[in-house]
Amino acid sequence: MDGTLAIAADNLTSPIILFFILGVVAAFARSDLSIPEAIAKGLSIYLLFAIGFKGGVSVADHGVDTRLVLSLLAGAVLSFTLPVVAYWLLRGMSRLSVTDAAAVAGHYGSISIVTFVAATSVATSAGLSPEGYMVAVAAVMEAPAILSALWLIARYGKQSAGMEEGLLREILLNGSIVLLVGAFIIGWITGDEGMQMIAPFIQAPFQGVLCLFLLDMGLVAGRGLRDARSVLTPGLFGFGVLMPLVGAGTGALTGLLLGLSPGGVMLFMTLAASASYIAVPAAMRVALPEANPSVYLTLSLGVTFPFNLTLGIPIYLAVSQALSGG
Amino acid sequence: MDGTLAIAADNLTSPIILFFILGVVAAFARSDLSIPEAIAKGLSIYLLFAIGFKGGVSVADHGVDTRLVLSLLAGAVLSFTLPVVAYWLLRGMSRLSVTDAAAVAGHYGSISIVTFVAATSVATSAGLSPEGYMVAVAAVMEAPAILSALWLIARYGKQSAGMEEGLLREILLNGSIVLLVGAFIIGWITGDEGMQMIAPFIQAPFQGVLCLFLLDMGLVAGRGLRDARSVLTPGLFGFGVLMPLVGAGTGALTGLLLGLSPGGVMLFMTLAASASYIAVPAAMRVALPEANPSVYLTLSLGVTFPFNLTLGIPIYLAVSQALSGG
Amino acid sequence: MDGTLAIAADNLTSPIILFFILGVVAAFARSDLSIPEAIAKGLSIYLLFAIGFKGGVSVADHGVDTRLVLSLLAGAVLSFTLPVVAYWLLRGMSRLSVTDAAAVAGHYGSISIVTFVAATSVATSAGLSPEGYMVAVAAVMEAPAILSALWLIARYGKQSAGMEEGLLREILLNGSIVLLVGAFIIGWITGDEGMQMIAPFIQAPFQGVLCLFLLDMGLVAGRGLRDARSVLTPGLFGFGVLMPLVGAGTGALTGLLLGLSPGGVMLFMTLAASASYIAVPAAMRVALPEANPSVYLTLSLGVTFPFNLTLGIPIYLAVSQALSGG
Amino acid sequence: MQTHKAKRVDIMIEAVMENRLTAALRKAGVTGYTVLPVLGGSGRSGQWTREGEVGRAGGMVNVSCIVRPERVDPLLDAAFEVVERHIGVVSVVDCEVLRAERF
Amino acid sequence: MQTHKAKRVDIMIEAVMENRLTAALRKAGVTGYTVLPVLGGSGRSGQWTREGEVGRAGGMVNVSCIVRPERVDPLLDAAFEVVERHIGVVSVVDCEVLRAERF
Amino acid sequence: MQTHKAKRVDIMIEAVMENRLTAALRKAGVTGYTVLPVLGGSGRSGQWTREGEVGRAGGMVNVSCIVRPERVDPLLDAAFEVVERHIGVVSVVDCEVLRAERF
Ligand SMILES: Nc1ncnc2c1ncn2[C@@H]1O[C@H](COP(=O)(O)O)[C@@H](O)[C@H]1O
Ligand SMILES: Nc1ncnc2c1ncn2[C@@H]1O[C@H](COP(=O)(O)O)[C@@H](O)[C@H]1O
Ligand SMILES: Nc1ncnc2c1ncn2[C@@H]1O[C@H](COP(=O)(O)O)[C@@H](O)[C@H]1O
Ligand code: NA
Ligand code: NA
Ligand code: NA
Repeated sequence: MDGTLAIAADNLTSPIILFFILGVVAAFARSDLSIPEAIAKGLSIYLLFAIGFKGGVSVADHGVDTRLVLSLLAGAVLSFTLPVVAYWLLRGMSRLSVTDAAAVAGHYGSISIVTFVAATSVATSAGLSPEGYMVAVAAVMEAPAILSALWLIARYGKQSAGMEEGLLREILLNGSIVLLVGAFIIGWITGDEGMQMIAPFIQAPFQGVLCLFLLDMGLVAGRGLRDARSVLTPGLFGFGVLMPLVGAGTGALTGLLLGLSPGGVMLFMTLAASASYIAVPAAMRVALPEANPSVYLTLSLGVTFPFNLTLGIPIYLAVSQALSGG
Repeated sequence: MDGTLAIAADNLTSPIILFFILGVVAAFARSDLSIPEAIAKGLSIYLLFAIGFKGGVSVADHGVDTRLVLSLLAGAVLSFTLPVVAYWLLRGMSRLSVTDAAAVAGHYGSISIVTFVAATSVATSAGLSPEGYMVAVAAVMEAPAILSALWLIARYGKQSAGMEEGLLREILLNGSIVLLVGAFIIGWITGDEGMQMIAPFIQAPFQGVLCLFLLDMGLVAGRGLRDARSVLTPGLFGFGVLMPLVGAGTGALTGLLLGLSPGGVMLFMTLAASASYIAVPAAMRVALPEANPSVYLTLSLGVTFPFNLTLGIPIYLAVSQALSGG
Repeated sequence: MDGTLAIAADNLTSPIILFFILGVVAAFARSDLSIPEAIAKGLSIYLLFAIGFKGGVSVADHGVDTRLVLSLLAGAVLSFTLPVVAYWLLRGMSRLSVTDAAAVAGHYGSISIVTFVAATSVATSAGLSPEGYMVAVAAVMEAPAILSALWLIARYGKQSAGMEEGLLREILLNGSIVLLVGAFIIGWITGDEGMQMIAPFIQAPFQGVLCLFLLDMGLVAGRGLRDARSVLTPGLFGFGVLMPLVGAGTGALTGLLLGLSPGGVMLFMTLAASASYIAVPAAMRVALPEANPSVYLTLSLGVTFPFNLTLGIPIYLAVSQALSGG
Repeated sequence: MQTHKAKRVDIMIEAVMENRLTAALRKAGVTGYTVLPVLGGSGRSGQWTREGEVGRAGGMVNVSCIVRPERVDPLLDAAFEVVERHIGVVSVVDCEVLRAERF
Repeated sequence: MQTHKAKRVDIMIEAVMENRLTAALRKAGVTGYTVLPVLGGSGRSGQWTREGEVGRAGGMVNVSCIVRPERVDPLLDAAFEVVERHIGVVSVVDCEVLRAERF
Repeated sequence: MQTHKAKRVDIMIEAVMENRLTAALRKAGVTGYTVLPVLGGSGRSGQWTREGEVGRAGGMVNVSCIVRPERVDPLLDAAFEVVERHIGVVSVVDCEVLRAERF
């Protein structure tokens, strides 16, 4: 437990977290500091490009096994089922309408790729070497949760949230999924040779770019929290902290059952614990326009994301190490 | 020939090509993956900055000789004359109007700087060391082809495509030419000392940036092909593949006559084989608004660029090595 | 003196200066070369991020002392008082109205962070190691000059330039100050450990990014000079060259009194000599809309910035070395 | 200079709905439209800005169509069907155009 | 399709004044507005463009508000107070809107 | 608040022609205009978007001029000469402006 505290303290004073906090503080202080939209998108493209490629190269190095395939399957199943858990928790802990609860629930089945990146970085610093294909698991977990949210509405809601023609394709061919999976496959095909070519671009500057990106996320999350504080009832706030722990628990079980390495278990926990703030919100605006975006964006980006970044990840590290007798 | 095939296969599985293909596939699948315009322009500025500077430093290292001057002259002559060849080929192979044929022809006298960069990278991997001033040849070849296209119209067309006041200056002081030539001159002046200062910026990350840029080009080319497939008659498609070979042949002869190294010959072939998709289209919109842009953009970016990238460059490498008894 | 000339010559042929000149030339030639706004802002964010962080790490390494605190104080005092000097010089040397003179004066109390970066780079090349906290001094000097300009108006002008509610917060929480100070503090907290994480991002590529940024500044400054040449009377031009020398003199005295190292003295001179072109113009548009922006932008960005970059910095280096018996 | 009566319809709509709207417009026989970027705004659902945003969920675009007066009604019907459940502001202005054959 | 009379007010103003303008609009009871980016322009104070600019001093934005006709006057008063000493162009156009309950 | 009758002319034109258009406008005595960015659109020559584009050939911009009613005709003549052979949409709207002395 002391170790966890030390890691948590270490994590809290890493430049990555501090730049996120700088962003939040600047937003609350109403500074006009901002990252242009095109640059923010450029940073995000860089991160997806880099982690997809690295994941693919690592699979090229270690080969494919049934565990990879099972992990992908398990990821999809988790992404489908976690929203149902989230939905019932929300209905118990808050007064959200069916529509809002389903929309929020969808976010928690899906994932946050930056949380995943931050966890990978902590795992590596702690000497773990997670399976490279966890990137592919992340990609697989992005979309199913959206279908799950729509199913929740169809089941419990009054209005129909019909799977509008075109939406499914839009979700599956979403830019971040395509880039992440595409870079993964290219990394896989080109392996170490490819890596040698582009390593100076995707490895050395990676942590610095991540700092800048987290500054931007802090600015956006801070702005959201500042403007939408009122939607954050204690019940909702509680959900935003409890649900990642529930997700992480499920993720830990799944990782152990799959026989993943401690690093892999930790990343599975992180994926299950994290909530989407890019793919799912966009899909919800299309399919569930009646759901209030400030509720789901504030919870996902304003509560769960910072929670995972600061406290969640050290906990998931400690638990995964304890579970594997580390 | 086996060597060529091996190089072609190697080339086809380089990350650079694979990211281009990813872009094309994403565009055809109507994914919403896209690179913001500002980022795409930023990547292009980086590439021009880096290759211009490197070329200049290499000239500082190896000194100036008459061959440099003759190469520049030869480049200008090729850029002037290739459009005439292209024009007659087009009139024979397709039913394009005089205007459209002249506009397309102009693109093939000019050059594609990314094709040049990709070829340089393949040449270097193959152990060749092309003359650094080939970058300056590339810059010289950008513009004359435009005048050639206007001359073709004046000669064979009905309407007048008068050299509107201001157009010539606009063409010659086009942003990419100015940046490429400016960085070249600065590289030349500052030499190795300058290079040491900025090498970590322009060398190590170069291939990675190129991958991202080619992803973008794949997205744009794929979008163009998707929307303008109908203009691509078999005759036009044939031209888009034949013309680069004709250009490369002329380039090979020129390079040999100039006494360039095998790497230099290969790059001369590539320049002659490649078609413009930035400077010339913009000039054509101003001077020949009646010409159909989907014809020239689809041919240049959708057919000739991918052809050169995938098959052309390995061929030019093999031929240049064979010609110099390599 | 020979040494200074050599340094000046060296400085004039550094890639940084040459890219600035390229930008100016391209703008005067009316080339369409341009850096997208988002990219220019991105480059500026990178530079602030990097120098703030490096400064903080250096303070973490060398510790805090009373000299740091006194330097910050001295910086604030200079920023408050230099505009008064500038105002009287301007009233003597030009026919600017009270409003225009006060607005221009405000710019010269504040600082140009890129001039500071360029000077740091020259100082380091010359073997000096300036105090890391000079970055914090730079941040402290950004804003007070604005208050000073408003005070000048209140004292000598007819119209009231009341300190409109909200303006003070806007000035102090200006994006560049927040990023610079934030990165400084984070660098301070995380120290060498943090630096190791992000050094490949903020150190190796730094000079290259600076070249690109100066290309952009050259383009913007050239455009401004081209369009607003007419406002530049000989008196104003003289002020734009004399005022930095006056500032530098005051800075040298201050630096010596504070007991700074030669590098620190040189940077203090540079800060005092440089004029703002981001924070102060924005504040002046809000608080003194009657002042003519082409006057202050042309002077600051078109005269003083290039003067400092080319001749000023070598002079400040020579003087600071001479003063410390170097 | 000879001008012709026309209508300019501006449809401000969430960026995620842009493709659906333009598809509906094309289906309704609208032959031309232009998409303008939007930086931010404020309405009943609060304030927003695109600064620093990575996702598409939070932004809007402005789709402008210039049409002959008799084509406004089918256009509005088509637009309304897409905008109905969504955030969106539709406005119509009388205008004059050159080169009427283009509309 | 049923439409309702309204006014569209466009206020072109320096980017540094945007927040002051929108605050004044909200204070004047304007419930909705949209901010459009501006690339450049020309006027009595010369030509400008945003290309390559790092600072905010040189740019403008366009704030568009659609309001019921009876709300135009308070809006213009509020806008004028902010624009008065500053660079800015204010124009008003008659328009028709769908979903009048939104304005 | 006192307003004055004016006309707002919007000229959508290819980005490569922007400088030629604004030069022609200045020559025709137009003292002010504003350039708005355009993201994409669709017309007889197909659909386009600026996303990922490096060159300038494919994009458009919107040049807006507010002028006194009597100045519309010379403006349209000047604009037409530039737009004639090119892609471009010109529309004119009646508007009211504050501060008429500016136009
Ligand atoms: N009256 C209005 N005038 C101009 N734009 C508006 C107006 N009302 C809403 N908008 C725009 O539409 C967006 C959504 O509006 P709302 O649905 O009311 O939140 C706002 O953020 C504005 O960008
Ligand atoms: N008549 C006009 N029509 C459209 N925009 C204008 C007009 N006059 C001024 N502007 C815009 O307002 C800015 C400032 O105008 P000015 O105060 O006249 O320099 C210009 O740069 C244009 O962007
Ligand atoms: N009726 C229209 N309304 C609005 N914009 C249009 C219209 N027609 C054309 N445009 C714009 O002008 C561009 C060129 O039109 P076109 O020459 O018809 O291909 C289109 O891509 C649109 O951006
Ligand atoms: Na999750
Ligand atoms: Na060619
Ligand atoms: Na100063």
